[in-house]
Amino acid sequence: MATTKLGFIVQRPPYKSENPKLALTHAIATQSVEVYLNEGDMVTADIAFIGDGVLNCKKDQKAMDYYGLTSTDQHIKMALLVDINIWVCKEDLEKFGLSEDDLVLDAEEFGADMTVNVVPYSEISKKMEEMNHLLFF
Amino acid sequence: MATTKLGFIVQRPPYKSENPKLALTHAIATQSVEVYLNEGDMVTADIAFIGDGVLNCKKDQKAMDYYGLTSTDQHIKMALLVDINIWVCKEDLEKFGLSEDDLVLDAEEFGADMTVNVVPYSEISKKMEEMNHLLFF
Amino acid sequence: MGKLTIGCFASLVGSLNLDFAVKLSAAAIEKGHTVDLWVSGNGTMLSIKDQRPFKDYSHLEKPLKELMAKGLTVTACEACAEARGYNKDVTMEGFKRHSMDWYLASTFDADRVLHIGGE
Amino acid sequence: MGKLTIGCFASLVGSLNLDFAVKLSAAAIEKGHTVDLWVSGNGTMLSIKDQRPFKDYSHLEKPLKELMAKGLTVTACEACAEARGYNKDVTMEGFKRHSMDWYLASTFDADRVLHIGGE
Amino acid sequence: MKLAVFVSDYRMTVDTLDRLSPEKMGIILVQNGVYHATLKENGTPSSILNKSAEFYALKEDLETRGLDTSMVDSKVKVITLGELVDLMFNDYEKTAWI
Amino acid sequence: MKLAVFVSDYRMTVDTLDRLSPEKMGIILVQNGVYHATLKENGTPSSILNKSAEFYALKEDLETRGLDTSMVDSKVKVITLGELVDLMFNDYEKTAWI
Repeated sequence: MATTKLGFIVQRPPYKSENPKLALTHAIATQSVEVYLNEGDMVTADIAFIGDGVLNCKKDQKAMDYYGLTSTDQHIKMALLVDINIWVCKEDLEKFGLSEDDLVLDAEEFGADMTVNVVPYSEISKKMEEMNHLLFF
Repeated sequence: MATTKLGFIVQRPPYKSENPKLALTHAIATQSVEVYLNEGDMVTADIAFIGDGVLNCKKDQKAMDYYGLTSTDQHIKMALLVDINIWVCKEDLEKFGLSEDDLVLDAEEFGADMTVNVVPYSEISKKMEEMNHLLFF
Repeated sequence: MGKLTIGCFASLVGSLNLDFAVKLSAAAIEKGHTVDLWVSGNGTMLSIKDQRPFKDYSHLEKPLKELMAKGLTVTACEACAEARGYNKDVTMEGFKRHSMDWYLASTFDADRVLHIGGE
Repeated sequence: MGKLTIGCFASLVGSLNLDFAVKLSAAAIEKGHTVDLWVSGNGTMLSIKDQRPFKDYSHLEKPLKELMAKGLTVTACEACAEARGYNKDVTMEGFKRHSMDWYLASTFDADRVLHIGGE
Repeated sequence: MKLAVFVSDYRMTVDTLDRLSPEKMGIILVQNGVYHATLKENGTPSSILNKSAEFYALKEDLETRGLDTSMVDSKVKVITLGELVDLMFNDYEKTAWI
Repeated sequence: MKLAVFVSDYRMTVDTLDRLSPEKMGIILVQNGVYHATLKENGTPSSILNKSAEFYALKEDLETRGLDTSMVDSKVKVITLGELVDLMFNDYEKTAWI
């Protein structure tokens, strides 16, 4: 009975590289990881958005309307729905003049309990220490 | 009887994106462009290396030894062999502390008459004005 | 009305460069212009048939076919495709494959050339 | 001896990220370690068979097959591959295809994980 | 030379834009380039907007990223793809995608 | 945390490296990251070399780019892929490819 904790750090903006999307899709895949593991063993993935990565969390993205693509804010809602921990760096948001009001914060409409957490970088840094492995996107 | 002049500007270093390689391979393809054109019509491609793009011109690259890939300096020699004009920005070389001695300058061993020309940016800028179309790599 | 030649080197999924190239082609055709679209490097990924349409990934097969029906000429660099294992068998119907000289020749009488060479 | 899990998202040609991943796998196997290699996104391009070996493009089919014979496990993200039209038919023999959970599961007992997620 | 420069990134790895000095320049912000039209870092707008040029940003690329046209700097004109085609053919002669 | 940070670009679009502060850090210069070990701009070495870290550069990536080991900054140790594997397993616990 063991848990391997993965920390996903998203440092790039959306729609330029596939990185932020792949961070979300891979994190969501923790839902089905048990099929490969022994009873009681687990792999978890928490996601932190830092630097330009915080731009992924902007609400009201219209990628579906214009490009036929699930927008990244909708993807974040799906991650909340499967209970992924999501942190957004407070200092980076403030640097861009953005506030919590500008972000996707919850997925209440889908019945998700989890919310996006805006936290100081020091807290993200502490989480990174606690993880078994780090994956930078 | 007309000539369309293309200016290729390589602004990125080698081996990170395919851009510099594709600039060279596309320029070399001017050799066979006549098959699509009327008698006497022509398309030419001149190449300028600016910014980090000048790093493509470093001599003694060993990409073949380590990656099984034609190295970019060898590729530049092939371009000289088919009489492509090649300019390298003098100010950018100097910024990096590089001199002509550090560069691939000719392809004498293959019998090429053309040489790589190190010129001030102002000259590259003037050439850009003369071109019908610009393609940035 | 003029002729626009677009070259694009980016992969199908990721940067949206190919999406942009296809949408700009559509807008130009809509305005009555002629458009040649050249894909080279990772851009040759656009030429593969039977891309499975997922909502998480760009899928351009459908809009591309519609544009080809409206007169868009689209050509992939043959060597770039073959180097990636994209053989003739997996190429979309109507998608041409030529050497790089095709792109250069297309610029000969183009009024405008947009070369999307970014990363 | 330990286990190394490598994930790589880059395309076959361009950044040399996949070349690096394959070469690092070789060096680790040489040292007696176990290596799992996961390719996702454009990295799934590595899984296509019959890549034509040109000297102007990375071609990793041969070194990869040698490493697979020495015990390398290499797996492509199935959805990422399908979205690009890389179907089972064009997949190299011995190259596995799974959902993304395979990668996560591989990290469970990995001593080291190197996730090559750059552009 | 009348040059239409396409900027598709927010963080650029090339400094080409700083060197270009055509007689007339239009800077077309597309894809992640549209962040230059809207984001301020520590209160300062993107330095790109200090260039001597006409500025355009693609409406659909702004909205794709959740950026409202009300956030766009007053120097920048928001355009559609159709308007972009007209600009390319009528107002500029050459293009540069950097 | 003992962290091995892989730097594979010369121009970086992320500032993550400036924020990382593990107890022990190794910076592994691979691919175009090796330019940090050799290039000076206007006489100044790369600012990456001012970080508090151990520095390594991959020999084959230097030579691929025509960079002689004699050009490498004295702070940087030139290593092979085999030595890199040993470093990853013996000297560091986690990795970051930024």
